[in-house]
Amino acid sequence: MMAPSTVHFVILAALLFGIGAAGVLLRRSGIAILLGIELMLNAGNLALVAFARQHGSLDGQVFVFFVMAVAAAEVAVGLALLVAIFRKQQAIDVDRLAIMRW
Amino acid sequence: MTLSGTLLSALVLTPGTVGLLLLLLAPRDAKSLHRWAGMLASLVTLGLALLAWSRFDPADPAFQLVEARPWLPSLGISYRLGVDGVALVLVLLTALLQPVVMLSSWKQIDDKVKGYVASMLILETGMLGAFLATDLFLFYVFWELMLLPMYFIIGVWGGERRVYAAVKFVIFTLAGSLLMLVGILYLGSLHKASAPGTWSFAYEDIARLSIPGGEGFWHNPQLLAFAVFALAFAIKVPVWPLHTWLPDAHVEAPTGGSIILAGVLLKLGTFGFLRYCRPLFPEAWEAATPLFVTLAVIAIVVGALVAYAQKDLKKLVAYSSVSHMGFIMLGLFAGTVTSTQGALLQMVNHGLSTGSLFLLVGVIYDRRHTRLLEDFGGLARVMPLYTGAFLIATLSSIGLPGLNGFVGELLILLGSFRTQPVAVVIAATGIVLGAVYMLTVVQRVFWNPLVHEANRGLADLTWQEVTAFAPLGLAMFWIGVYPMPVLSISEAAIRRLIGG
Amino acid sequence: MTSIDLFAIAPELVLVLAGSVLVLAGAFLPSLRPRLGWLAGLGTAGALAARWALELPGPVFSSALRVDELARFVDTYILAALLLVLVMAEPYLARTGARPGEFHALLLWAASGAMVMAKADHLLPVFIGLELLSVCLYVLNAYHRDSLVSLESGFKYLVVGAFASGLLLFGIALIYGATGTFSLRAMAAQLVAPPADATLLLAGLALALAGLGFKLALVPFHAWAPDVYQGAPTPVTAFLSVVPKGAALVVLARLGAALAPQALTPRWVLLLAVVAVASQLLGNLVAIAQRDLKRMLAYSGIAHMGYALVGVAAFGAEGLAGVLVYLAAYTFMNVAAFGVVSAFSESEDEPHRLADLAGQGWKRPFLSFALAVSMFSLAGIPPTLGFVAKFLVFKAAVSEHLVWLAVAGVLNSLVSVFFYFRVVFTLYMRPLPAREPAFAEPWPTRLVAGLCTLAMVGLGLVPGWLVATAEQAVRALLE
Amino acid sequence: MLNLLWLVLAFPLAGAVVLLAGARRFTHRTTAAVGVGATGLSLLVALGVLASYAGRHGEVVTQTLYRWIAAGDFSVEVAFRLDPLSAVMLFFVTFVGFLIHVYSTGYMHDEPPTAFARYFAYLNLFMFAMLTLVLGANLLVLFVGWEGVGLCSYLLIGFYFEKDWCAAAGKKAFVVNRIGDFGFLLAIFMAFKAFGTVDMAGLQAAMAADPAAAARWATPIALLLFVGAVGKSAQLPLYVWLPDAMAGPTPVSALIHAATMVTAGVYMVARTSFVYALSPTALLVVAVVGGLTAVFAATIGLAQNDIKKVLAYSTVSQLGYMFMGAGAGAFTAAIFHVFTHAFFKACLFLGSGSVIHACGGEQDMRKMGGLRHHMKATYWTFLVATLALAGIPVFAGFFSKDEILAKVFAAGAGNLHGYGKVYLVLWGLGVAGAFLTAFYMFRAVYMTFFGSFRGGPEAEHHLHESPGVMVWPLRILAAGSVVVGFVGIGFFGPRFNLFERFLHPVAPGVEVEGWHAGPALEVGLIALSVGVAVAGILLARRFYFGPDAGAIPARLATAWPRLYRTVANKYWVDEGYDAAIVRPTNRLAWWLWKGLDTVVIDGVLVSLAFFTEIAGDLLRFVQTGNVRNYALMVLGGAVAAAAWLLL
Amino acid sequence: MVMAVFVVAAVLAVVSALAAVSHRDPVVNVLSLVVTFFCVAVCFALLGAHFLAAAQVLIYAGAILVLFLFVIMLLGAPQTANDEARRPVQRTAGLALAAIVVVGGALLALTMQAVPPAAPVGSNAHAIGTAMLTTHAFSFELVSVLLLAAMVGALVLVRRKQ
Repeated sequence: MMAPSTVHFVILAALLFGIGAAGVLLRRSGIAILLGIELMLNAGNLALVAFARQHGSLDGQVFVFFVMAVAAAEVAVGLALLVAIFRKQQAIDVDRLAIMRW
Repeated sequence: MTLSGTLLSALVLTPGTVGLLLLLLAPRDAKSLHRWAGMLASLVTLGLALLAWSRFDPADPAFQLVEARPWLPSLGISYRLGVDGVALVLVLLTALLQPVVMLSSWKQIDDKVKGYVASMLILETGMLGAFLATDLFLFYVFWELMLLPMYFIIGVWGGERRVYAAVKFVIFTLAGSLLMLVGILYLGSLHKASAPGTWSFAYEDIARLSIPGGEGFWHNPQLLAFAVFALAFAIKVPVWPLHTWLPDAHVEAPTGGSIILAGVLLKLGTFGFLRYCRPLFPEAWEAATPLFVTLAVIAIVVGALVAYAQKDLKKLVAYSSVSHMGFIMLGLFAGTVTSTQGALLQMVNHGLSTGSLFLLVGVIYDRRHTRLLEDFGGLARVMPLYTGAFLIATLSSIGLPGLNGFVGELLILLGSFRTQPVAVVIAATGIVLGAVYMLTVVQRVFWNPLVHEANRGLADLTWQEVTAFAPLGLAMFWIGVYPMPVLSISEAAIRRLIGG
Repeated sequence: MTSIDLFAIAPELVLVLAGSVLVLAGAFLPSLRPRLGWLAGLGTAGALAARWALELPGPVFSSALRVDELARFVDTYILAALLLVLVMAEPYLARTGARPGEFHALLLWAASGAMVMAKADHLLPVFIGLELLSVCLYVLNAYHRDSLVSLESGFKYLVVGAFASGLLLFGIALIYGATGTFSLRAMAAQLVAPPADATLLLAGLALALAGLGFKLALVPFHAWAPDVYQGAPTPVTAFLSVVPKGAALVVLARLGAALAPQALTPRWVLLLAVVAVASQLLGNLVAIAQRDLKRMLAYSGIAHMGYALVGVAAFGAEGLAGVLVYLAAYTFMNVAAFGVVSAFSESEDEPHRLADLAGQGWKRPFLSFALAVSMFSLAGIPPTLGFVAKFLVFKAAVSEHLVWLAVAGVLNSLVSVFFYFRVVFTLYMRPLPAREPAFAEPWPTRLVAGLCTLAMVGLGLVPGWLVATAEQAVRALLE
Repeated sequence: MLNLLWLVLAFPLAGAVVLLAGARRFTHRTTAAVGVGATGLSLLVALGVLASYAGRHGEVVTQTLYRWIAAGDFSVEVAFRLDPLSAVMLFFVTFVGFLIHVYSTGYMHDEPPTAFARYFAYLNLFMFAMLTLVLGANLLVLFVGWEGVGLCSYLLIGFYFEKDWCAAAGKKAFVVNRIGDFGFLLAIFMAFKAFGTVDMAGLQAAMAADPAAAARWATPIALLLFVGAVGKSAQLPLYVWLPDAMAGPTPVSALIHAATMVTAGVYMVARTSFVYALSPTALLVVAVVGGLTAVFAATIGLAQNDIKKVLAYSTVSQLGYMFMGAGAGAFTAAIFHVFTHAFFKACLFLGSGSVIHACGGEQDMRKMGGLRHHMKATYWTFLVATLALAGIPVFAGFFSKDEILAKVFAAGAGNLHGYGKVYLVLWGLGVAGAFLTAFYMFRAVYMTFFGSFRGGPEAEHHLHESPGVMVWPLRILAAGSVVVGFVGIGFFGPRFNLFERFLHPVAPGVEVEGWHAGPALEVGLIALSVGVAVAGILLARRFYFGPDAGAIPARLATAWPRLYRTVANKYWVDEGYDAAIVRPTNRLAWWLWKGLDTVVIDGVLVSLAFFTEIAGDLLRFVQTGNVRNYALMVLGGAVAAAAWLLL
Repeated sequence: MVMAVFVVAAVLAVVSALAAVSHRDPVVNVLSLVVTFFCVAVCFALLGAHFLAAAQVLIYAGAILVLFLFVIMLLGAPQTANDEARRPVQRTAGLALAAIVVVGGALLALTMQAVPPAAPVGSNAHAIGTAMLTTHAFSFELVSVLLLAAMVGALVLVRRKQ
């Protein structure tokens, strides 16, 4: 049995990325959307690490570390926003957030 | 000498500067200050124009009193002014009409006077600049600079449908000029692609280029470039069938706006054809001649017929412009020196005659607040001076010998007959039709019984109105009897432009 | 890390520190609150001064950043925009009673993020700078948190923004996979000869384009813009409409310079061109249908980034210089427009209806004039800076044999006349309504409007310095 | 003295300017002094000039004032040319013009001062224009005068501008003339294109120098010039304006629409005879149009009741004779008829003016009658002029008309250019016309001056002879109608025909070769034409004189009602033009405006704008407000971009 | 062996990711995501990035997702109604696009030449730490600003009015 190659990891990353994107696109819940985004970022991370190994460089791993921080920041603000919206609307239904359109 | 170095700048910038200063500094309600400032600026401009004339050497076909300052050197753009015979004639016309406009608006415009005067002055800078610019970029800037003041003049001080007219004016004008911008860019890039490898928009540099031709239309750069320039100018002229903005703009514009519009703005189109299309794109010009001659002839005949169908005096005069501008286009595209000279002279003539017709229509509109032919009749009885003035303008417009219009039309048709005999034969019917519709106006407005009581008490021309008309009327006679001063200014320049 | 490195990022340091001070002062010195704007301004001015006082060392921080003329140009642009927005924000804060301090701090931090993006020579600072900018803007958009509209705007920006970040990240990963490095300089060195198989690289570029396209609000990544512009506090909208765009365009330019995608496939230029034209078309067409000024300006912004993208598509010294000038022009036009628009509404919560402007041209000549000039400039009418900018990008297109792109651009400009001139028409050619709206004309708004007008007309008439600076900046990039 | 030629024109022009400027202040006396004075001075100078010219027979004297227009290779000067032809015209224009000015001071005396001044200003201006026309040394200066007289005619026809038919008549005159001018202008263009000059002498020289080109261009140029002449001289089919022109004051009709302006067409043909001489086709066309007009107008004259209308149709008819003569190549004969016609037709019009004046403005002959008792001088002068017009020997018209008929017959008999039969038919028409002329003129005389007054007692009470200023011009003109014919007696051969000898150098005429009328034939022809004239007079006497005056015509009218109505309504030509040209043009104009401009062109543009707006309106619904849609677009865009780059 | 671990981790990651985005209960979503992240951490480890694997578990599973849970509890575990299907276009297009992304990404990965990976650079935290504080010092500083901004921002958004 051979060891998994970069290709395998990238395919997995693509799968996770697609699933995350589908979550964003298909869910009405704000929280689910944020989760989907986290999943997308994680997929990116996976790809980065896979390529880092491919190229034999550390930069990819360092990048991933920073992405984690970024993701944390985004989540913090995103959740804060959801809380603020919930206070105003008693819901976090994205479809109801469509006052402005056309 | 030092004066010569800045004379044209002074000429171009004086009105606009005064206009801006008025806008920024003058108190809002000092109406007579605004009026007098506008008048004074116009007169100073006229003086400068005359001074330029006195410095001008008619024998020299090149640009004179040249000024050139770098502006955007890395793009080959410079602030370049220069005057040749063609430009000088039109500059003089502009400078002459401007005080007339100021006078015509003296009483008529009583609301937002400051804005009006400033718009007019800035407009004058745009017009003069467009005539005098010898850098294509600068030309374009001045060309567009005319747009905004005119938009305001029509839109703010105009008649009932002013907004529609103003927007139509803007859209039409921009539709042409924006494409022309691409054409200008293309010419500049050609210069860059040619030997020196630098951008340049200087007229003389561009004129030295030979623009590649090609098969068909879409693969013929010269024809395409010509087309975009021609479109911009054709809309301005306006060439049939791009003319429909004109009647609306004229009808809705205040008197002063109509005078300037007819008197000068339209000339920028024909000026553009002569100054840019002809020398820069000789082969394309050749190829397009049948088309434009046909359109010119259609404009002449259809314009006249439609004018004949009008019930509104101002609209009628507007359509007559379409017809008259058709003559000018015919003269330009017929391409002989004689016809081109005629076309240039006719630009002046049309400015004078149609300008004064608008002036006079404005006079009666001020008094009666109607322009419908059916509301008048028999005015000769109550307004003899006015009748006389109108008659002179009419006769000038229909080309009666002894007045200016005749000389222009004659030269156009005579010169065109060599190359475009068929077109001339059809165009000459325009002379008949011109008499038909203009004399119908005279008959229905001035002759016939005085049936409307409202017309009985109409006052004749005031001294202001007489003063406004007088220079135009005198110029009509002068050019009709002795047009040589005008013709001799431009001969050399025209020969150079058309390579004759 | 050397002292040179720190000097090189002195402006960012000043901004970040000033931001922190503002937060602290806002929290602990309530009496200072009304004056925090001055402090923020001071910090921004200091940053600006620092940028011009200190020399440009080129690559710093192990080549993570490149502090060159291009960076200076963009810094100047961002800081100038920030200054104007700060001035503009004063009446807004006074009117809504929103808390200063954090507001200013977030603006300053966002600006510093944008500045980092613009000088990053490495994809890591690009990504983090972009996130810094985004996170600050998520909050700022929702800053008026009593208003659901503002919250909605913040949330929409966040969802689409984070989604686009995900795409960008994946794109970066792919680029990394193709080249093995995040350093743009190293990529350029590697790509001197086009690689045999550029699939990965191009896929990465497409995703990166989506990420940056979101910031630029290019079609089809534009959809957030109208809602966010409309809902966000007006000063934030003004900031949002100019600062991120400059940063993103410069990143795009740097990416283009490093990866030379136009050399990889002819389809790249065509892609940009199509996106540009689509943005222009959609922006202008839909703007016609808008009656809310902020929303209209959002669509107008979409169209304008389409024009600017023409310069990127044409690339080369001319195109990029055009883009830079375009950014400068766009800043003045948009800030002036938003400044006046926010003054011409009775309260921040109401929609900014076009109809409310009726007759104001003669009632409030100064602000109206500024608005009119900015409309003309947006429409690209000479002698305004907007015209010069359009001229430059179209010139680049023609010069690169993309005449059709220039033609499409000018035709779109024609369409835009419909709605830009409608504003002018409403200002000057409609009568004042019977119930005259009570608009205030606070001095900061007047100041902003005046400065922008001066810049639009002055630089429109004498664009030499601006153009020369832009050209110099681009030279630094392309050498 | 010859250098003062320009003064002939300057005086009337100055008079016109002064009068227009002072119209509001001048009294009748001042106006009369200025107006008549200017013409008088002009006449004096003209006589002086002619006197000093008399010695230089056949010479062409040119006076160049200044270069008028020069553009490209086209150049033209303001120059005047005195040669025999223009000398003749100069003489009678100033002379008749002066008399009519004098007459007008009496006729127009009831007008208010302003109108009076305006009238004389126009009249002076007319003199200026007519003299320009006559003296112009090149086609362009001639054209200036040509249009100038048209303008004055327009202004004077519409002098009573508050009457709408007067205003309409003025416009009609101008417009119809313009149609002619259209041809004239084209002729000028063509001449310039072919020969590079519009100068009379230059053109003649150029045509002589290049016979091939001359042969090629002569016919089109001549025909186009003739179009101009047809308009100005009221020939078929453009004669319609002249009868309406009678709406103007009667002296104006006398001066402009009888004596001078309308003959300009004939003058122009003679002036450019060197072109016509080269073109048999053109000559034939001229002759045919002239001959047809002569008879056609005469038949209409039969049934008119307005005294001025009768004279107007008679003018049209006489102009037809002139063209017929010119068309037979007898330019001098044509000009001779112009010359004599000026005198007797002016006399007739002024006489009719005197009658109208007496009848208080009434122009309908059915309301006149018996006036010879009340106005002797008018009657006698009118009668003399009528006899002249009818072609009764001794009177001027006899000589000139007979000369024309003789030349036409000669052209027919000599088979000129191979069109002999046509010319013979024309001659027959001419003779028939002579009969009709005599008939309708004496019909007028009988209806007006004989019988008893039919205008009611009130009007009869006011009948009176006109004042001296009106009568004396009548007398002088009547005298002229008697004597001027003697200068051109052709019967005794060319040697005695002073007029022809005088004109020969400039308008040599086309010789009919190989045929010469013997004296017997000439006498026979003369006898024939006199015979038909007398027959016409007698028939008129039978119809309109005596107790049952008018009964026979009335019977005839009832017998052939349709014919009568057709003739009385002038063959419905005006109505025909209205239906065939005027109304279709109106409709076309309206359609071009409402249909083409408004619906088609503006429709296209407005719908473009409309679709733009609609597109915007529809596209904005892409903006659903739902953020998930936005994300979808972002992802879709990214996928599409990647696909585009990779596939 | 390695391959087996990878396959198990990958399958588990995908399954739990599907649960994370599709289940209606937010708590289930979050907990599923924890599983996914844990599997990703396993992958990191397989790739030699042991430090990152640890960080992934700590930061993501330990911190971020806990934050999610807090918020969910704070908001009372809101559930969305079962009308997700009401937007057929969005649903279909979204699914299709996601599928395209997946398939496209996989195809893209397959185009890569099976180049043997370079020698592992070792997974020592030291190397990463050094890089972070030297080569990437600037980004490190910048991220601190970012976190500060996020903190202040979050505060601004949820702080109760005084």
